Amino acid sequence: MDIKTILLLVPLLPLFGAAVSGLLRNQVGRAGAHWVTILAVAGSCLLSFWVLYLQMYEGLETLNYSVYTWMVVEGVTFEVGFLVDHLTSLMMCVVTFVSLMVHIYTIGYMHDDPGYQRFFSYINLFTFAMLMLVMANNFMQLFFGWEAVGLVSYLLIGFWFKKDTAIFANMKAFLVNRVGDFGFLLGIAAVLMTFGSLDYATVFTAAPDAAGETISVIGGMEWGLLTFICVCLFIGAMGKSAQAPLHVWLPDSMEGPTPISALIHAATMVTAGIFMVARMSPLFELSDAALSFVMLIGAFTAFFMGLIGIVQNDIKRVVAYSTLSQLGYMTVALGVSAYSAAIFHLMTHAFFKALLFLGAGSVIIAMHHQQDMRYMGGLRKYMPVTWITAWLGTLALVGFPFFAGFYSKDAIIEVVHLSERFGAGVTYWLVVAGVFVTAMYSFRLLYLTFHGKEKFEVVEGADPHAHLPDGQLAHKPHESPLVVTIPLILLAIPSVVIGWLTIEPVLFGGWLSDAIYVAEGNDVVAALGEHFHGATAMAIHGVQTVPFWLMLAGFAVATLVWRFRPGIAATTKARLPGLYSLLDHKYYFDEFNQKVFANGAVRLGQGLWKKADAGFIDGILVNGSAKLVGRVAALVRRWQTGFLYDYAFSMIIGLIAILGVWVVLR
Amino acid sequence: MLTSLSLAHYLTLGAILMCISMAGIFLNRKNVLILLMCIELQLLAVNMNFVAFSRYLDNLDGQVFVFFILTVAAAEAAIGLAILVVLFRNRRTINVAELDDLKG
Amino acid sequence: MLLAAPELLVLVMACVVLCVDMYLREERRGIIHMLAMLTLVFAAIITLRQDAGIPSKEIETAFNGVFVRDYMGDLLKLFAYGTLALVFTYSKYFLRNNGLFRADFYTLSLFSLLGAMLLISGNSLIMVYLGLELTSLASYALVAFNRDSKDGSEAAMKYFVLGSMASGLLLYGMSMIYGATGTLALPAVAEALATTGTDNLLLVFGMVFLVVGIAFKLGVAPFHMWVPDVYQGAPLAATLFISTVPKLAAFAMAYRLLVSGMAPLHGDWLQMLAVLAVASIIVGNLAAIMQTNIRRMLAYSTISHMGFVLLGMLPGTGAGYGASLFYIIVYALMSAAAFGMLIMLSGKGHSVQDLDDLKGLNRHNGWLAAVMALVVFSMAGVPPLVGFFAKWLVIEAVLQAGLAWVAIVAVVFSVIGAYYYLRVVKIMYFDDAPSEVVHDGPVDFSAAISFNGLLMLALGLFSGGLIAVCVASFPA
Amino acid sequence: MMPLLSLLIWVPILGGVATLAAGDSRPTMAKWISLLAALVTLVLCIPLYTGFDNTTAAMQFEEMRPWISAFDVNYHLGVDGFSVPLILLTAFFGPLVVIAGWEVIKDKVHQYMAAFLIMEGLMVGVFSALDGLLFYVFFEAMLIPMFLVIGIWGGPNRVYATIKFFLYTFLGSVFMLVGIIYLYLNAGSWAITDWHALPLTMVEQKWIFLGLLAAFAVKIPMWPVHTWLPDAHVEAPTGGSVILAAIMLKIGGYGFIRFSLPITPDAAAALDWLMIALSLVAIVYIGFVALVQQDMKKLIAYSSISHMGFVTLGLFIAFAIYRNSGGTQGAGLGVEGAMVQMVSHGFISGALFLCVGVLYDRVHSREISAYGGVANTMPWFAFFAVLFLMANSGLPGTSGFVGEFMVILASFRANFWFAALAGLTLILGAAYSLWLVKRVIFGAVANKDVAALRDINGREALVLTTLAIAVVGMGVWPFPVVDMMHASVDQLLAHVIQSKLN
Amino acid sequence: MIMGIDLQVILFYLFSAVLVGAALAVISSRNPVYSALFLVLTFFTAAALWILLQVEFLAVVLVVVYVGAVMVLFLFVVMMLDINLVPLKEGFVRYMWIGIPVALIMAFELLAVMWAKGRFGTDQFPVPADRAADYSNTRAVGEWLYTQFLLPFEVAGLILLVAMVAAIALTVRQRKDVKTQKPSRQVRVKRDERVRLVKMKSEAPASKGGN
Repeated sequence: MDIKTILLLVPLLPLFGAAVSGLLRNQVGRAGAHWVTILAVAGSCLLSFWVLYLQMYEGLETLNYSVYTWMVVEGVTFEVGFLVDHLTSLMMCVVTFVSLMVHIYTIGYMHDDPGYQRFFSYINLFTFAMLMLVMANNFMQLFFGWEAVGLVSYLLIGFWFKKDTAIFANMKAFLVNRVGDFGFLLGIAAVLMTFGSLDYATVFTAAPDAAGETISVIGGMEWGLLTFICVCLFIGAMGKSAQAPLHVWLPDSMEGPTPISALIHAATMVTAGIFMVARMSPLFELSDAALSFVMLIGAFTAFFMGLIGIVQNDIKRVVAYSTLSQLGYMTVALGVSAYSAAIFHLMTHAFFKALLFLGAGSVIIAMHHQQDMRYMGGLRKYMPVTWITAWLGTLALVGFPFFAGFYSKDAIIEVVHLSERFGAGVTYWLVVAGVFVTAMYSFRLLYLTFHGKEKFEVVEGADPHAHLPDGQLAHKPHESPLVVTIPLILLAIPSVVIGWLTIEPVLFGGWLSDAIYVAEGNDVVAALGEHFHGATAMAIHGVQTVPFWLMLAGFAVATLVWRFRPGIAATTKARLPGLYSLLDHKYYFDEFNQKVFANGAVRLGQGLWKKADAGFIDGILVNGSAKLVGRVAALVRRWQTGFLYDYAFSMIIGLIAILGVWVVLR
Repeated sequence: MLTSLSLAHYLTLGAILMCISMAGIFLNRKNVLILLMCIELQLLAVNMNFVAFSRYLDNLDGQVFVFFILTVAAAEAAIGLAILVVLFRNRRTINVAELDDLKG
Repeated sequence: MLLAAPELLVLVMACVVLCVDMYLREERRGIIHMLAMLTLVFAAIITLRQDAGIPSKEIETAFNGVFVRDYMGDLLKLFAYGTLALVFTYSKYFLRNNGLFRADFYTLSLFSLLGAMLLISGNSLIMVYLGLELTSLASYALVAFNRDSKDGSEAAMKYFVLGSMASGLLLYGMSMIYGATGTLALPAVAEALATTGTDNLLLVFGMVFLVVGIAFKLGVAPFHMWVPDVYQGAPLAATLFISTVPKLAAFAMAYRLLVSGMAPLHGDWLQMLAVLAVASIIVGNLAAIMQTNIRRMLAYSTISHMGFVLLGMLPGTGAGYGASLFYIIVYALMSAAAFGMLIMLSGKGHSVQDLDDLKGLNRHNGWLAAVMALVVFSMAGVPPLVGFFAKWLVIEAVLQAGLAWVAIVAVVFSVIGAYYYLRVVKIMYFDDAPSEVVHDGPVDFSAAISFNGLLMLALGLFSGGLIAVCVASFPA
Repeated sequence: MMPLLSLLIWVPILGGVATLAAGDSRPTMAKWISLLAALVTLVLCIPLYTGFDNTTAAMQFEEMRPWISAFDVNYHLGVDGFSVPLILLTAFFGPLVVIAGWEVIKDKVHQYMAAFLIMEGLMVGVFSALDGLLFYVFFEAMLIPMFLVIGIWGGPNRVYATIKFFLYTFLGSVFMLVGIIYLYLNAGSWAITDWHALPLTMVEQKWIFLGLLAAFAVKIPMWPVHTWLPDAHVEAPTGGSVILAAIMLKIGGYGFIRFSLPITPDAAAALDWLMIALSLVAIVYIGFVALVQQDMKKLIAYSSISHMGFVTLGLFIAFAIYRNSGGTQGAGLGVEGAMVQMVSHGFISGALFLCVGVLYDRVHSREISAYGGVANTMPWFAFFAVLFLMANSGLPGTSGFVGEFMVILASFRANFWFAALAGLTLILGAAYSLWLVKRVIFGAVANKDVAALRDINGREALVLTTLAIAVVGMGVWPFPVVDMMHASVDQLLAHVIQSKLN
Repeated sequence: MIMGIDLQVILFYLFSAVLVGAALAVISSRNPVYSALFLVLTFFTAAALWILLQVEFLAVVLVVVYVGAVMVLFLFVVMMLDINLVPLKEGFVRYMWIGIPVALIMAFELLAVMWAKGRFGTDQFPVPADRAADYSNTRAVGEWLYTQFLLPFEVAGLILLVAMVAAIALTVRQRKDVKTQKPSRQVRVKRDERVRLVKMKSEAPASKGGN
């Protein structure tokens, strides 16, 4: 097959699957739906790996071509096209592989759901959208994919559309993302204005020439044009990759089915922002200010969002905050120009976070959709596969040496350490502290879920479909079916080994150098590479570093508090009520947004509508003038008294007036 | 002014008659008949003008016009009185102030 | 002599109708109608024959110059016959229904038509006056024609008193013109004006009275007060008549007196007419809004229409007069259709008065509603109906005269005016009828009203011809 | 050669007359006649599209016959890149409206169908008239059928709404009449192209511009003369809303392109701040107003106003861009964006009103609060509704994105803040659209009305599918639409930056 | 000449005074009969003034037509209508405060034109010479009337005809409540209109009761 055909098939297969399972859902049935979609994604996945293989071993050059011309205006061509370099194919593989796992898992997870076909259709559609995003060779298509994944995310969070919380969460997610997209779109507009093209290649080539240009945004304040563009673009990334303060949608998005949380809100979509910044590295590299901004936002997110994870009780929310925190790490990496480190972490994170989510989902199935960890505990013996894979995922997440997460996270911490960018010092401490926090909430999750006493009771003979009070189950928990566990196992393998396997090529081998540009003085990864002596050596060296000990400390604290001395947690909570409620309320972001933005907008709308529109324009100007006309008309009408003498009088007055004006006054 | 009669004398007379007839029309609040008389007065005023002009211009057109006006005035009177009769038959009154069914 | 052949025919036939009636039994009155219609047909034929070379710009005079035949006159006469034919067709039904089917109506109408024709052809102050009186006297009688109607007699009285007063004022003005120029012939007046100069105060003084007389005849504010009362009080047939033929004649009168006679004073009467026109557009439209009586509403709308007619006279160009001529013709046709429709909707012994009498017309008789809607939209000046083209032309004339503010006022008030026209449509189409009412008139009536309504559309879509004729009636 | 444009105008009008002739007693026949007429019109568009040469800005398919020769008025038709897309849009909606009203309208079917057909013909006339007076005639004549449609088949408050609609529009357009008469008196010709070339002083231009603005601003509608639109939409029957939103509003935008910009370029340049400001107010202010609407149709109506803000913005930023950069690069994007936005908004708003109509036909309420959880009982409907609402909020891949995208990109060249304010629609548009989805489509079944809902039938599915294809098709490949107008846009911009003053 | 003043002038002022006084009396007297009589006086004095102007024919016509015909008609109608005269003038006084000033303003406007700049003084319009003794005003008018103004003359006749037709049409009416004999109908009467044969069913014997 022609390479172009292959590349075309990669996104189109899932699109086809989505169309079939969605539009013909009654015709294809449940089985038909999952077969067609899984085959589509599997095909797509295979082809992606084939492309990766071609690049690795057959020397396939970077492909950058147009599929079709979207439109041409004023000589500017807007195209739909593919840019397939190493970065792209890496992303393609990650996306399709995780997606495939999730597809398989879904068969089990959504087994009883009436919206089965719809669900498959959505996730297939998501895969398509995500592929369009990563394969884009221009900003327009990037934006298309960007919004399309947002749309599917919206649909999936609200998949259970009867649940009020779900449809609130999905709207919130979309709107918050739109805030980001707002910035993103302005960035694109600035790009078009500056470079006269939206094509990556053209823009990147021309970027250095635009380095000195400025733009005046607020009355005479001159910004570097590229800084402006980068910040705008990054605002988009903040929305999609859930960076503070636009992170608020991500925890809520856990209202969606767990496979979605795994696929979209952990592994793929949320990394779109990371991917985008990496893709834009030729631009970002030209603006130190923008990069500092990126880095600080990332650091803030990494640490503070992790903290929240410690106090959450919903198993998925803990993982979600963990995701936020990890995304923060990636962003930090971007901010210090370690794009490849970010991508590397993105990749490893995709696997282990998907694993964790799917594991959490497995637990949730076993607990009959109970998500509150306070009613779990001791599940280890009921579901060993889930337990083991969860441990593996957690170890990857906390960065235990040799596990995937270790390589990527440690690399990030190290490059931050090496970086001399403005704010790198603070960032370093935040990300290091983040390691401790990560370990705390991660092990807390494990302990509360799998270890300790069973905090639920099995009520024999209860209706399995009835909604039971918290802490009661109709059946004993049991291990999930194979369609669930197989993806867990398949994801666990890369979670463990992928870092060890790929750190060298991805980070130091220049695998991504065809996609990522790093300016001379900024190349911290290269600096790090000078100390790199192989993956194993790095892992061994890692044991001696601060992060490792902090991780262990976190583990120790978690073990103490949640495994052996549960009282400590309660005491701490009671001792520090302010801190607790701050964390419990997620720093009051939601309340603030609700009060100020949501209610404010509604109130403003009401005001404009009732007061300005209905009151002033309609009431006073429109109906008011109609009334005025009516009043005057009534007066005029009264002039017609019906009396002859008045009529004559009016004629005489008319005569006198005309005479007066045209004869006497002449 | 007192030594000879200028055209202005007659025209003034016509103007005064005109004003009186007009005033009669809108001051009279009671009797429609008076209105008809006022109209006759008005025509007389006009006639006065025409006659005077005719004489002072030495042009017979004016007198002929007056002749026609007199004719028409007679016809008008006939029709006016006929309408008046109809009005009276229908309403049993020729009071102008009660003639206000049609208004607004 | 031959130039006045149509007038002679009408005169003779009016007398014939008068006499024949004496020998007719009640049931055979239809013959009168036929005779009257034939009169109009033959008058039209004669008029057209005189006009063999359309458009003939030739102006011919007769009877020592007191009578003139020109193209505008012939056009107006032709439309006078046409609208009168419509009036007769509609009125027959009304008269029969109300027990008024007498020859007097036809005689008086024909005499009034004769007066209108003489007025149209009047080339001397004396002729203008006599023509005016002939039409008016017959009209007064027509208004009081229903002898048992309180409203009719009241309206007739008001009409008569005010009308006579207006003719008195007109005469006063004529006397001044006569005094200033020493002649009664309009061309001679114009000539004298040209030699004595235009700053002769006496002429302006006389002209004011002429303008007042014209304004009264047209029904222009503030000389409009008779219009609503007469339109409402008169029997529908008379209202129908008054809103057609005399209006055409009044336009001719305005043209003859102001343009043929006093063209050099254009600068003066232009301003007066502008003010009067604006006043009538304002007053007519505003007062019409408040009406619940449809005849009164149409009367006020007439007042505003007459304001628009005056607008066309402002620039003093052939195109402008053509616009006015076109407007007045269109008005006569619209008005005939509107009142014809009211007759159609009036049953035996009941005359439509209230707007609400039209309620739900669309439900009972969609076609009649459609015809009425065409008429009403045309009056509102919505394209593609002919009323729009009339408005367009006069506004163009106003702008040509450089009076942009007048144009703005005119169009704004035409929007306000559109409101009450829309109300008619609203009542016909959007309201539900109280009960089942059957409206249907005789075949000739239905045909005529349909024709009349469709004319609104047809003259709009193919307005080019009539507009060209109207414009060509005047020297550029 | 076939008088194609005349056919496009008169086939539907005569079809409408034929439908009327079918009478009240034969509704089925009336429906079939009207469908036939609408379809024939649609088919007639094929030669229009295929025969249209998009390499030239010259008028094509010209027809010229004297009409009112005494005043040089001609029956002069012709199309360029601005007209053709809109004519196609009009013809596209013809059959849809007929089908949409097929079973819903029970009362006076023949009049309903006839009104729409006549309207269709008149709208094509508006888009193809090259004679000022002819344009005005078509422009105004449209009001009559629309007035009747809203008034006869409308909701409870229809009389107020329709009279408001009529008078508002009428008031605006009479000023335009004064303006165009003035132009005629100066140019001695009614040909719009002659007016384009007519030199005018700044004062004249400003007055004429304002006169034209009065007409087009009301029609499009711009803030603050928009208040007729929500009322008219709420009360109009589904078909009326569809035509009103999909096509009639576009006439305002078209008017700016055909009249205001080329005839009074200097006034437009001098007053562009006003137009831009009003556009931005429309986008933002109206966005907030739309957010709080309780009535679905009102919400969509307000969203239409907001979207039309992009049209005016796209048209008038050209001057700001020219001032900023001395070139027109970017201005074309704005103008074409405005055009695309018009076409796209036609599809989307039409579809949305049809969706509301689908619900209204079942529940007889347009209140948002009367619904909830419609997706439970009407999954297919929910699919379409969400699709169109997403398109309404400018989702890429749908037509709603293209125009907004182009205009925002273009306006950035004029001023960052223009783009930023316009870009707010990304958030606001999504907010009101999605909140609507949340309250109506999603959620548990709210009441027994919703529980009793039946999903769309084949007829409704046909209509909505057609529109969905159009919306997505244009979103995925706007090339053909945009390509049609390049030459015309280039010419317009070249003309517009050329001052008429000297 | 009396006291250096031309007799004509004296007569003019005399008649004018009477004329104006009578005219005022016409509009202000309480009884319409008085008004009519004052109107007669007005016309008489006007005729006298016209004779001063040597317009004899019209002066005579005025008296003949008006005093002889029109005013008689007026008086006839006044008598016929039998109007209640009691509340007649109250409105007059009430509206004087506005009416009189308006009338005066109008008079001012008219007179301003009449008198300004000696426009109608003897300089502009010299007093015409007296007519020759054999000059017949009647003849002159008659000749003019039948030549130059033939058409208007005819039309004037027509107007009188219309007035007649109209007056008759408005006032003559057949009263419905008055029974009159119509011989033509009496002669043409048919039997059927007078006699009606009634067919009756023969009375059946008493019913047998309901079955």
